[in-house]
Amino acid sequence: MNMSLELLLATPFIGGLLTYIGGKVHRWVRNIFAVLFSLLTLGEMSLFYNTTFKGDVWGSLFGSKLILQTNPITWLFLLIVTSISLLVIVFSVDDMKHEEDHIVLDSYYMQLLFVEGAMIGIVLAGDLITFFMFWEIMSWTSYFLIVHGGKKSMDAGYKYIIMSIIGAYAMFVAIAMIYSKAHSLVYPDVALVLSQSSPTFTIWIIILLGVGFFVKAAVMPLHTWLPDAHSEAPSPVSPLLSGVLIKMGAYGLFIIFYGLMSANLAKNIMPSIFSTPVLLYIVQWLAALSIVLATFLAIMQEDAKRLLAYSSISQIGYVVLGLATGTSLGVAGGLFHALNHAIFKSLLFLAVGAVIYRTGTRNLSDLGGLVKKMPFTFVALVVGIIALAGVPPLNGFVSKWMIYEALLQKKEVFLLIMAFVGSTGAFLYVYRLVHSIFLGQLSQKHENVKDVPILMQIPMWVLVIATVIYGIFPGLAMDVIVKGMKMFGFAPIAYNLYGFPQGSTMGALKVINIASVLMISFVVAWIFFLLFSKSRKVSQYDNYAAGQVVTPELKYNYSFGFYMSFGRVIKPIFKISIERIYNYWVDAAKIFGDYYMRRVYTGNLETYNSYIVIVVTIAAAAVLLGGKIW
Amino acid sequence: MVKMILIAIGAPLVAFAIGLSFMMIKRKIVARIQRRYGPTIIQPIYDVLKLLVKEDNISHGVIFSLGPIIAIAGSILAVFFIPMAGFSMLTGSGDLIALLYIMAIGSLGMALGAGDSANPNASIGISRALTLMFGYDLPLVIIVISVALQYHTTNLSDIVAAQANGNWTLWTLPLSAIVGFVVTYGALGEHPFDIVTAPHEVATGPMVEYGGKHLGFLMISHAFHIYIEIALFVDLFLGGASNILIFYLKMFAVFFIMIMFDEVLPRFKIDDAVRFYWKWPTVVALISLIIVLVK
Amino acid sequence: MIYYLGSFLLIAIGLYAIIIKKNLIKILIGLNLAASGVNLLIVSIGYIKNGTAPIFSKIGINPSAMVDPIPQALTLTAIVIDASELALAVAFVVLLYRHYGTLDIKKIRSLKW
Amino acid sequence: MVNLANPILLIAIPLLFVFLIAFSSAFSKSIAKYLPIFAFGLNVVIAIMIIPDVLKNGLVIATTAGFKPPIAIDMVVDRLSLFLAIIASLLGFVVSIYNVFYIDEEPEEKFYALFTLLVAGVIWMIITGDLFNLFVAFEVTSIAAFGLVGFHRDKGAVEAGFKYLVMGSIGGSFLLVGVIMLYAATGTLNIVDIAQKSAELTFQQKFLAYALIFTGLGIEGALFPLNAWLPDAHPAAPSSVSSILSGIMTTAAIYAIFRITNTIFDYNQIYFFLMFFALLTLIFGEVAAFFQKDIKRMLAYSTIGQTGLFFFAFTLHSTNGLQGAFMQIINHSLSKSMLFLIVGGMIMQVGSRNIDDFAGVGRKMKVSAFFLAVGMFSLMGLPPFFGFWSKLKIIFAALQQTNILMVASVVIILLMSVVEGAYFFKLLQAMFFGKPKQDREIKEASLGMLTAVVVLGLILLFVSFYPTPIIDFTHQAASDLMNKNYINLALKLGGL
Repeated sequence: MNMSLELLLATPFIGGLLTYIGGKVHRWVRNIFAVLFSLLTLGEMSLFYNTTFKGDVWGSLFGSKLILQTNPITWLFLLIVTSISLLVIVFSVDDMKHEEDHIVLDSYYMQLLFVEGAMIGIVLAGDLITFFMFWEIMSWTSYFLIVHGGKKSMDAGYKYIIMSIIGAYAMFVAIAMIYSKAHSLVYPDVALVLSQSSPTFTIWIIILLGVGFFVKAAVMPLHTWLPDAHSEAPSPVSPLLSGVLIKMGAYGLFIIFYGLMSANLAKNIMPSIFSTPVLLYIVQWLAALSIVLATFLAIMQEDAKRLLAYSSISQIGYVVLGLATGTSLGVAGGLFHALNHAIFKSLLFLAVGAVIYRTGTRNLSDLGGLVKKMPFTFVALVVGIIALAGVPPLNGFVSKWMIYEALLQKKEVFLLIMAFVGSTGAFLYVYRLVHSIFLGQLSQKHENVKDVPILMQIPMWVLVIATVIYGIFPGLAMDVIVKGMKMFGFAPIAYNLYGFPQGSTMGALKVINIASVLMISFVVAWIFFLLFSKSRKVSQYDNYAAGQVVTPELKYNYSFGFYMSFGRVIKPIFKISIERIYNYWVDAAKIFGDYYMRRVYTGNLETYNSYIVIVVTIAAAAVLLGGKIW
Repeated sequence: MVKMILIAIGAPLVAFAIGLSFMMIKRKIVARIQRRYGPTIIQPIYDVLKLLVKEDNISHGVIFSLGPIIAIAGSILAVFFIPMAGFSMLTGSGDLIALLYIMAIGSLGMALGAGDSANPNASIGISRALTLMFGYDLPLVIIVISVALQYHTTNLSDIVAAQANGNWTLWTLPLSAIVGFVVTYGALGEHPFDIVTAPHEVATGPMVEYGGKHLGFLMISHAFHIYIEIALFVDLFLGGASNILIFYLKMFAVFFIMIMFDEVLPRFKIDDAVRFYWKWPTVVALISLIIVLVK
Repeated sequence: MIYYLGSFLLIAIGLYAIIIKKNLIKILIGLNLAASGVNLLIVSIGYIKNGTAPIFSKIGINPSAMVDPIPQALTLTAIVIDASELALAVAFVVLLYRHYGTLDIKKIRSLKW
Repeated sequence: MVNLANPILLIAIPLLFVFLIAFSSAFSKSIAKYLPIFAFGLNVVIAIMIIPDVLKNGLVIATTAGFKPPIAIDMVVDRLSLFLAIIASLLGFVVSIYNVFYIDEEPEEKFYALFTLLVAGVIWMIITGDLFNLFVAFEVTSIAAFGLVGFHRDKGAVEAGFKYLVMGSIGGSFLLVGVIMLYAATGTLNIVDIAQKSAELTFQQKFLAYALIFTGLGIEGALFPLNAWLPDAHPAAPSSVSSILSGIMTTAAIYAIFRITNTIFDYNQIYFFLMFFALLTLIFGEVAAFFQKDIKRMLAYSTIGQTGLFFFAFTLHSTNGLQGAFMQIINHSLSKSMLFLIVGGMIMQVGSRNIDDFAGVGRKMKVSAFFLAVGMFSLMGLPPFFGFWSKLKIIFAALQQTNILMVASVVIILLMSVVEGAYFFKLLQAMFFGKPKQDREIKEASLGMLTAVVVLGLILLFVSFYPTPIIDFTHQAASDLMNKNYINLALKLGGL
């Protein structure tokens, strides 16, 4: 197996260019190229499945080697990146058909592949320059994807790119600080330097790098770009953003916490709370706050994609929470949840995208009753929400369970409570999603809606199957994760294909039993149900309405402000808006800048001339005073 | 093997029987509290049977019909995870944390079915049910964590075993037990938390469109539900039981006290219910949790 | 010494005119005054009292008594530059007057900020 | 056999062509259009021919009129100045092509003469080894620039031209006084010679002159607060001229400050003082650019910001810092000139300089817009474009000592980069995804103009994806400068 990592990295970029050129020939050439190259990338990636470690030097810059490397953890993220990208591209073929301007569409596919390539680059990076370079490439290419979504997406994209740049530059400072000490940015060298430098330095590095990753991972309070960007982006892009892109932040956190700075080091340089280094403990709290607050916000949304976007903030909170525990189980849970979230959140966004494709709206209160018209999409969405809510036996449950157990082992009970609350809150918003779109009254204008074309269904099928498989056989993912974590010095976790055996401090989990018993009881109940007389199917207007007759014109459905009464309970929380605080400061800075600029460049020649004279005078005076001024 | 199969078939039946018996007793007791004679004690059985064999029943679609089925399937699944008088079939396949989620399967299935009925009353009812669930979940989680920490395990069988010899959690963690008791009200939708199905407001809420065998199934599912919630309470706080009779008696004691309070309380508005749960039970549960932590 | 003083005075007056005066023409005069001051300064640097021109026009001139030739060359160049600059400036003033109808620099502020 | 690889030819040829252009109108109207292309084409060839010599010896000195330095005026080409000269010639060449299709206003031959003079002056400023010569080059450049800024002769152009003229003249006077003071103190005008002889001067003697020279060059080099002319002049000038002004002229002035400071006034404290200016320039440039409504004015302010950035890198006074500065200069020269050229083409189509009117232009002028995006990304320092490498280098160099001052500077730089990103992305966004406002038919710029843009763009892309030679070259140039190789070699080769 002599696949080179450079080739893997180059494939999507070359593919992107070829796709763009192919678009000049015919749109099908373009579509086939796009699918083919993402498939090729996936294939190349899969060759590294058994690779425990592989590193290639692909260049050098300023005396630091540029390295590409892979190990099982990167493989896990590569899997997320390449597979979701492929599915998104397949989904795009039909979903983006409405765009007439085919240049825009050509560049759209090119950017999709570029984003994929950039993310592969981030994951494969074996040094911080490579990492940072692809990080930035990812930021701007994904920006272009976001703004494909129309008028409102421009503001969202703008906010996204500005916050990304800020985050990236925070990382930049940290990287430069490391470079000044190490003169090399290869991970092992960096780790060595961090282990030898002063605690203050190390903590600063972690904070600065962390800010960059937090922005991308949308951990509160740096999340404000996400709800807009993810909801305004075109439907096929949202899964890529929500499922994959924010995982890069999680991957970055994993790298700094456990790649660049081993857990021991963290413990040595700072006090610990609940046997967690204080910095990680703060990270955990931020993640937990993200979980709870984003859940509350998601419950109150009226827009399907916005709801999912907030849910992403909340779910990424679990990932970060798990990663920051520092125990084998917690980190494994976090990594596994990253994979699971990628799967089910992509599934949900694709399902909602399918609904938007057919109905043209994503406003929850405009939809309803589509289960009869789009049964397949309904199944996909239901599987997605079950996984998201963390209900067994689907995949979201297993990873959340691992995180809970890890927190319980460490006795971090308050975090555990918050994580739980977020999860229960998820029941509320996922039910809202499925109820408002698929259940309830079918409105007249959606009478002729059909299920989506086959090309859009295939990605959803794949994800549905993946959701079930990873749910019932968590061992499949744990193989990779545990193997990878061993390289980062974690104790192995006892696991088997179906779950986790009983440990000394943790409970057991065997998802296959849960699943099979559930299936059996379901079948039994169903047979029992069929024993009795057959039901008579009635129209949706044959309904109890306190004696009134329900007619098609009447909107006889409760879907707006679904959780209004709950909204009253959590109203005090919404009085504080982080975004408003940011906007306030940005506005203040703008006014300040404007005010002073106007006073400098007055347009008056005399003023300008006097500047010159003043500078000369000051400089001359400084010299005549013997340079004492400085 | 044969024993396993027997338990597998028997456990749900026993659970159903216990739940149904409570439903029967409840009506009688309530009637007596209200100085009524009340229906005959086997009235609920009549009700269920009548509904099940009813020839004319309507359906709003597949999902509508699936709702009650999933509700029962989920309930049966949960029954296997709760140690019942020494039998615990699946506690090795999922612990307390998993159980909390497993218990939700039935309710969510039911919610799906009810939502398909396109009746606003049903939707409002579900909205309230989920909100209420969110409300009582917070204190519930806290007390579950307290208990798990107390016994250093999340395995329910181990928790029961640790309470052998009368060393009940009720005595060691009285505050948690009280909160658990209050939470059980919400979980069962009893007074004062019955706004979900309030007949005069939302015409029995999620059940509004259900009739015939569907409604019969829902009543069966409710019987399971009563069993699950109270059995969980008994296992967590009253040390479970080694034989089915003692188990039943403990459950009955809990249920009887519940009904006693039940009928004298007014009904909470839904947001008040959530506020209530997030206020006192949560605070008390937290105090209890901190006690465990410090200990 | 007096030359230095004089040249610096000229430069100062020029700068004063440039900064304080509102009239375009006066500003140009100020510019030119300053330029003249600079030229004077250059020449005075190379000046030697009772020196001769740096040309071997007849035999017997003491090279050390010659004034430094380089500053003079520089001055010539500088004067040429000043002249061309002034010409351009005057052209601009004419155009400005056409566009704005005024020579007051305070009023010529369409470009600012 | 005349050795064509002579630095003097770099100036002589364009100056010759200036006269040719001025006289050409007597024969044919249109010939003037094409002469600058030949001039700078030849220049590029000659500059490239000098490369081997410079690489071999590190320095090439050419003297005039058969005298030997320090008496004679000499042209000194080392790695740094050669590479700036190449950029200047190249830009001159490319922009000349652009001009042919861009300038349609009379008097054309005067425009071409002035344009050629401008670029010649810039090259002169870069390769001269003599302070007074520097002043002359400075004035030649300035006068050409004054004329070109006012070329349109409309209200704004005249005003901008006049203001620029007044400020430039003051700057010239200060520069001259400074030069003369040095001459008075040392009796020589050759930079290297001054560096030798000024060792025994007192601090005041030396640095009073420096203060004046710095102010004079700082006006041209757009250092805050001496740069008030720039945001007026760049938008008012024809875009091709803005491209030269922005791309290489300010850079040349900054280069002169580099050279003089590094050769003659190489004191640590002075760099600290300069850093202050650099950061102020950066802040004011970028912040002001953010508020602009006029696209060219925005780019002009952005030039100020970029100048601040590479001037900052220069004041770091380390090999890495200098290397970063040089890389940033390449980046800025190529990108910013390209941007001005593209914007010039777009303004022709849109008929306005207001940013709001540019909405949706990117969809009509695809090639232009693509290279516009490339240029902007490079300026912002987004990978994989060249600006990323240079910004990386600058920040790495700045944080070589992690003291609080440096960290604060870096924070300022990066914050300003965010501001830069903010306005560039605002423009790009409107351009690519905005809804076009007017019904005006917008076509792609003419092929000739595009050629110029594409040439620059491809060069930029090439160095972006294959930066190694540039990195090596600039590293060598930077270490030459730091090791005082300039002085040593000039002494050895020039026979001083």
